[in-house]
Amino acid sequence: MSSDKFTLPYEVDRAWCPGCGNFSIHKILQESLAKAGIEPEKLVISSGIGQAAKMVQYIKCHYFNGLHGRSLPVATAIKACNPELTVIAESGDGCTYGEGGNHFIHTVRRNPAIVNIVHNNMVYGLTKGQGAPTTMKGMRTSLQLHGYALEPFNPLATALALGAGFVARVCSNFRQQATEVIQEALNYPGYALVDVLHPCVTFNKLNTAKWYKENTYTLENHDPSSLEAAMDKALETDRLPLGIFYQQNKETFNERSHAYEQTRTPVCQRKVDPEKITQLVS
Amino acid sequence: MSSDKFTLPYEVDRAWCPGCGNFSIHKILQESLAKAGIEPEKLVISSGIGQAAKMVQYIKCHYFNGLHGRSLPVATAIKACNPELTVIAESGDGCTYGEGGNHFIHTVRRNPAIVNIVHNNMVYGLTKGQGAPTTMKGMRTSLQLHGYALEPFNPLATALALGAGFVARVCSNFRQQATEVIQEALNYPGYALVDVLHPCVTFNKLNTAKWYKENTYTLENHDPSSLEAAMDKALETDRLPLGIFYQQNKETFNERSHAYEQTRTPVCQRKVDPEKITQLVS
Amino acid sequence: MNNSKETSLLFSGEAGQGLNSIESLLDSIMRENGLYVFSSKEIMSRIRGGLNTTLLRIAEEPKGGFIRYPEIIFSLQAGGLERLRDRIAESTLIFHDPQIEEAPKTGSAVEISQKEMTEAAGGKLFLNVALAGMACALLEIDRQIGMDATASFFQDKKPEENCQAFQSGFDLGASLKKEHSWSYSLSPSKAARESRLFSGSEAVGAGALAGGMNFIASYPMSPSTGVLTYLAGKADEFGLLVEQAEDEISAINMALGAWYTGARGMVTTSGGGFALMQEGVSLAGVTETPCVIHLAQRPGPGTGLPTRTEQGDLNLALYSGHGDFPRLILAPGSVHQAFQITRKAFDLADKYQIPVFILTDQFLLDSHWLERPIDYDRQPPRSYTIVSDTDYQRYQVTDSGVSPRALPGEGRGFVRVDSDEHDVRGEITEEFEVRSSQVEKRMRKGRELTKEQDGLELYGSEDYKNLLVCWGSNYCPARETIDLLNDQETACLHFSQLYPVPERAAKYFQQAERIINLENNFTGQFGSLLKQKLMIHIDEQILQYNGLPFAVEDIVDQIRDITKRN
Amino acid sequence: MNNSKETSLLFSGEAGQGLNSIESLLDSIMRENGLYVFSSKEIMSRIRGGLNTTLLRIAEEPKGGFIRYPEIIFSLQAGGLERLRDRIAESTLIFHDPQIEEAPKTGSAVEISQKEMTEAAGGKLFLNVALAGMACALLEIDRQIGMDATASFFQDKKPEENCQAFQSGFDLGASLKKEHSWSYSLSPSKAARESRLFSGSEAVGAGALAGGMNFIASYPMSPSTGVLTYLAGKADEFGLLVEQAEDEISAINMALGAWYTGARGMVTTSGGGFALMQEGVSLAGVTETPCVIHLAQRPGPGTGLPTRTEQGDLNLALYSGHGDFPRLILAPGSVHQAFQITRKAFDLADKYQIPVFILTDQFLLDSHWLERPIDYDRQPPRSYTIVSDTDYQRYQVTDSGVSPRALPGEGRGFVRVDSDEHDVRGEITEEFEVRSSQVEKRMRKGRELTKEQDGLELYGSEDYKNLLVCWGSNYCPARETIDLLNDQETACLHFSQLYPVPERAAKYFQQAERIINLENNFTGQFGSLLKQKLMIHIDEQILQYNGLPFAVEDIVDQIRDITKRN
Ligand SMILES: Cc1ncc(C[n+]2csc(CCOP(=O)(O)OP(=O)(O)O)c2C)c(N)n1
Ligand SMILES: Cc1ncc(C[n+]2csc(CCOP(=O)(O)OP(=O)(O)O)c2C)c(N)n1
Ligand code: SF4
Ligand code: SF4
Ligand SMILES: [Mg+2]
Ligand SMILES: [Mg+2]
Repeated sequence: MSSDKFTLPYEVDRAWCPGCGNFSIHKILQESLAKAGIEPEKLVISSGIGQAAKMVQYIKCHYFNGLHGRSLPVATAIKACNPELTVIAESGDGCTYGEGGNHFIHTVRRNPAIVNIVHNNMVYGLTKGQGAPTTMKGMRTSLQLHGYALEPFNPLATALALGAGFVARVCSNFRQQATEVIQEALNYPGYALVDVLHPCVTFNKLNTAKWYKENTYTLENHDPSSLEAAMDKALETDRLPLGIFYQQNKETFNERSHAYEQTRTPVCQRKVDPEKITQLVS
Repeated sequence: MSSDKFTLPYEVDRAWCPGCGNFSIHKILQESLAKAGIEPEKLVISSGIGQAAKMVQYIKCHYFNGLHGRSLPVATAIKACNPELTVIAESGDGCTYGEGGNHFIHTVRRNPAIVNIVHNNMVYGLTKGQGAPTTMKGMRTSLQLHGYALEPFNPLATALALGAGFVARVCSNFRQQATEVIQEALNYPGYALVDVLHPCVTFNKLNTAKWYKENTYTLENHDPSSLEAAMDKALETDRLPLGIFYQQNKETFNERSHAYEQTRTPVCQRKVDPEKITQLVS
Repeated sequence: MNNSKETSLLFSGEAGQGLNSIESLLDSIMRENGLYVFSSKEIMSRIRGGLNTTLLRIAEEPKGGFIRYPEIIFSLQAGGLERLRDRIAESTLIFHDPQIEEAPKTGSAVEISQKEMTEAAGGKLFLNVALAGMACALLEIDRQIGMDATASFFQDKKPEENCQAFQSGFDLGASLKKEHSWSYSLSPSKAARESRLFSGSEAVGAGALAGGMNFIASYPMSPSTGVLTYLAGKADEFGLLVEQAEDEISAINMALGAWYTGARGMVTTSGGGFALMQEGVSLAGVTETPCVIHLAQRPGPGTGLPTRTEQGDLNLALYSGHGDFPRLILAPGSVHQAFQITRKAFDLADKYQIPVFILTDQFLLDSHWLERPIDYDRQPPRSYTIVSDTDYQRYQVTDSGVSPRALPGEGRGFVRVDSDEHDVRGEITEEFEVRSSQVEKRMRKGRELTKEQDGLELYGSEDYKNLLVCWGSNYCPARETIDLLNDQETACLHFSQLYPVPERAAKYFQQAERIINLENNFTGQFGSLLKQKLMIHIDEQILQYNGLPFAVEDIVDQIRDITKRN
Repeated sequence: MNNSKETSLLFSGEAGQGLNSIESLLDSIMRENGLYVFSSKEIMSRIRGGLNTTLLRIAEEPKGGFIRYPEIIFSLQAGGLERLRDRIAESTLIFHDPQIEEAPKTGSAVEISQKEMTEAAGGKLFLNVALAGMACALLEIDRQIGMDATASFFQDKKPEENCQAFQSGFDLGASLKKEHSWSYSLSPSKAARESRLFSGSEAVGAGALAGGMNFIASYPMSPSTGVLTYLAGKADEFGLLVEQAEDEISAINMALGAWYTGARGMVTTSGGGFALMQEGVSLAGVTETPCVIHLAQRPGPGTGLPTRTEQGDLNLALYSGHGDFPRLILAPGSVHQAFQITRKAFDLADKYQIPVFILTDQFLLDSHWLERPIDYDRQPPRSYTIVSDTDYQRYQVTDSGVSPRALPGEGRGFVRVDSDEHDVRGEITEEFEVRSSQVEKRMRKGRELTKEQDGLELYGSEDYKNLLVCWGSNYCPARETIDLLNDQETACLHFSQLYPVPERAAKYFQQAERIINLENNFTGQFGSLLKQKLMIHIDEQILQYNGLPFAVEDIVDQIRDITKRN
């Protein structure tokens, strides 16, 4: 059960700043994939654009590194057309909750069996430090000179309000927990949101490793089958709870879809029967 | 205090089906506007595209009848540039929660002082009856022949999760309550969401006037200052509560914006001082 | 049209008065009766009320163009005749109810009483069927054929009442016909009886199925929704996955995700929705993921006229997406072309790994044609994908520019696709040489594409002096124009492939003394493209942009004006 | 460039090694010292690591083009010289550390020890300043001027340590210079000392302020973000409302909302972001709401090369939005033009109620020029709006096509704006005549617009035979090319107005025997537009699409090749 099987057979220069939380997430991801028993040949990661989205380049797997904000629709379709693949949608907070916000809310409702890993550094990294939807009020950035002013986006509470079945938050600094949670998400049959807090050492001087240590705690004695308890915890912002907030099986997109009612053949393998066309047109 | 002042001085052919709930909403809106003491000359309604969005055409006021899904950014900017105007963003459920979903979630966070009236007929009316984000599971439509399969979008719970300060639901069939709530929303200083349930007699044979009568009830003994209570009520789907779920003043977009810190002059009236340009470039 | 081999009917009424049923019912009665029919509608963007019209051309030979002057008008709603004032000829027969509206100044008006007809028909709900019956009587259609068709059309919806209504109308029509000694009868044929009725939407949808389409994600938007609805209806039979996306951006990204797995994805949309897909088109371009985009045109800008027709989005498709990359733009003009071209679109998208556009419009999609059955060769779609080996490179540099496409999970290689500029392995690169070589590789596919020369049809005299150029849905009206002109001097050149502009088109232009460009838009977008690519000079333009399709008579008149002028 | 009046320096290193500080510091030292400076960078899309370069051209006269062969190279990071292999001439002086990388095959290499330099400078953090000091010594810059500039540049960030580092580098440079008897000295001038340093981003931003811009909503995207950041920094001083939108769709809709109230709104974006704004552009077109769009180009398709340069989005701007409507596309080529044109954009957007585009690119925006102060006439922006009366009609049909624009809340009329086709009052219409008259009204503004003829500049001999055509940021390199060719046969025609194509351009082409089109894209987009609009024949194209700006030497070489060939 080695995470090496996801390591590329050649040296890669990972285009992140030294000390960036993305390096830990890289390790966490490869480990949880290995622990979940996934084979690289059956894994597709769909990503958007940003520092987080570069992850796919450094893992031995199939990937579709698409547009900023659009990792989810691509991932949804991949899983819908080929249910035999393990599909992850992975990108940054800006990508997933900002540009891609509409897909986020509707993907939750759709409930495809994919894992959505969101690198949440509470800032726009690749474009050099503007505020992100999750940026904390008051943080000064290159654009928000007097401090970021909007209400921070609460991805967990939003996902819960929309009926998500697996909602979790981890932090790159707590590797073991993060690995376990992502492994769990990989085993969950449905849309699994894992919001991964991580430090951006270059542009976020507020939410540092130290800050995460002081301002997070692990959920304990928490009942992940209770929506109210999950929502209560999700609305806590004083210190941020880590762990699985909510877990409840729900009908997935493919299960609901009539396309898989009569046959389980993946859509991508279905061929048209010329006989039926003849009936249509002649 | 007559709602006639919002009536156009000539006959208009309202392009709705006989019996459509939009006719009631039209009356409700004119009445609540009049009761809130608003002058037509100071009122702008921004709308998208759909049956609901046609409303602006039938009211004596300024309007910006823009694109499908985009009523909110237009409304936000209008209010931001000219705070002296009363600004309403009004459109259908598909327009606001579907195509415009990303603006919906981020406008809540931005909290501009506008009223967002969403005509929720749980269907796409103008395009002839496809499922909308709020369509109930199982309803058959021209596209969803086996019944609509996605988890219905819960606008109230979502808005609450995102920190909205005024969240309400009314129904076109209960005119007095609807008028009161919209009047309250017009007086609320911030983003006020009013989701207006209404029958679409042509395409929604499930959520009829009778259905609304049987499946809604008025909130009573409810504390609109409690977020938990509001969220509990918002998550109820057995019978849908009507009324103001949550009301709590919050700093508005203009209040937060540094553009209004030094001067209250509307942005739209600000002129550049050539002296300052000289300093910049010579 | 004063043509003894044809009759045309126009019904005017409000949304909700059952014009669609009249159209469908009469379409099938005519077929049963062995007469060709073409029907077309112009409707307002509302569900009830307003003023819509449905035009039916019934003929001994297939017809396919919109016409200005119907022979017989039935007006059901106040304001209808006023709105039709420019479409009434001296010879037009007009059935109108003086209780509802005045008779028009021109044409020969015949009074009918809606009240009486409604009573005879058995109620308001049945008035439309009575009108259909009346029309049948005027055309000397066999009563029994009409009755049978009515019974089967309404088999789940009060068949007896509807038959009775049909009868009542037929009786009235027959007695009026006798009274006025009108004669509109046509000779039926076996060929017509063996023909099939298609709408443009159905033909596009059936073509997609024949092309192996098995995934569609779209967001409703007139006039593109018909294809989506049609395919939703075929989903179970053909094992399709049909998804209503939350917006158009999602739709095109889903379609690309589908192709990535080896499925064949499609989106159907209209101008405003397509505008939102532009970044996705560029994504298809850079990742070399195939994609088929059905772009159903309607008049813009902005929301424009949602339920009407225009050919205004060619430029949008042609230049959609940022950056340079190859694409193919096809524009069928008939139901046969719609089927064949849509089918071909899937093949070429897969072969070249590019976005392929099918440009249609409201006129083509919403009209119905009784046509000979479509030539279908039963060839299953060819797949161009390969099974990867461990050394697989998604963006291998090849002479043709096409890199073999493998699928994730099939084979031992990895399929690594990137929207950033990438090297052969699909990894982000900032090497200048690699960038240049990948740009050149992609663009080489465009050069290869020009070999797929098709989609050009000359109609009319080979010795033409005047060449009428048209594309897409102007196919039928333009050909009919040539027939009517019948001057041995004018031919029409129809393009169903717009881009790359077929190179062999040049020779047709050389021969022409006068090039007349026909387009349903303001600026003559295709004409501009021809100017740019073939360096030709366009002498005259016939343009229209009011939301209506071209009427054949109008084209004829304008060409006569032009040829008279100089 | 072997030119006695100029020296050029190139620094190669990774992101995080302080190349930006070297650039800014040297820029200001050169100005203080009375030398013109032009600096330009090419960087990778990452925050730390990779390999970037910064080029500085220091000269007695203003220079503005990118060059292939710098005179002196400082390489700080392994791989730097390998990456620069094509940019080293025999005469290039290269400072390199043999511990880090090998000396290149060409050029004259001088060994330095980064370790020693770092120690002398006082630590890794200060190595960049030491290099700046070294460069100053080589150029015989006054040491005190360098020290003072360093102290003021780092006034909040360890000024003493930085000065000490500067000294250490200066000392090393001075001793090497003496040892090798290099001579790179230049004569300072008062004019240079009185000039101002601008980046393209600053010039666009300042032009927007001069144009009365008071609202900007945008979403970050390289290379457009510089303008947004600049304006955010000016927000308090100028009373601007600056908002980071949730996406580009929101941004452009907000900008339209702002203009609707009478504010002057702007968006700044790049290809992929702009692709998402297309429907909004169409909305501006149909509602006749003014809008200014700064489109900062970078190489596509898709995500492409985010931090690099290209001129690939002209077609996207030209045909953006569905349907036909008028627009104006401007493309400045210098900081002076960037200021004036952006300013003018606001005026013309308001005057014609249309979307106005400012097309720039990464090269223009991120480069710095020391230039004479901008001519600014202190004229406050003119407003074209009116105060409405009760009978106000937003879409009044006028000869010019421009309907007087009133503002909501000002005056007694109602401002009713609609994205559906509308009548004069702004109400939805389905009348065919009204539709046609509104289309024609809107398009008439396009005709009027052609009167605003500007944005065309000929440079070089009036008796040219060869005409080099260029637009936007190729202004400086093309002019320098003409200077270098100095053949009396070649002139350059620069367009800063791309659309409508200035009509008076035609006469310049008539005279040319050979038209050479210069564009930083694959297909020659502007050349195609010229072909289409002016029916000219383009003889030769000089195209580049690797992500780099044109180097002046490369243009010269290619023109010489072309003129030699035939
Ligand atoms: C349509 C579009 N808009 C904007 C961008 C520019 N862009 C690239 S990455 C990014 C933000 C990245 O932030 P986030 O998603 O939080 O990722 P991070 O870099 O912080 O990991 C932006 C705005 C883009 N590539 N495409
Ligand atoms: C970009 C875009 N996509 C799609 C459409 C087509 N469209 C017009 S209205 C509508 C749905 C209307 O539904 P809703 O907002 O619920 O309003 P209703 O008609 O039900 O009141 C759609 C999909 C459009 N106008 N623009
Ligand atoms: S900018 Fe921040 S998120 Fe990006 S690589 Fe550097 S530290 Fe990590
Ligand atoms: S379709 Fe439905 S929502 Fe639209 S007007 Fe008719 S009843 Fe009302
Ligand atoms: Mg981030
Ligand atoms: Mg609706």
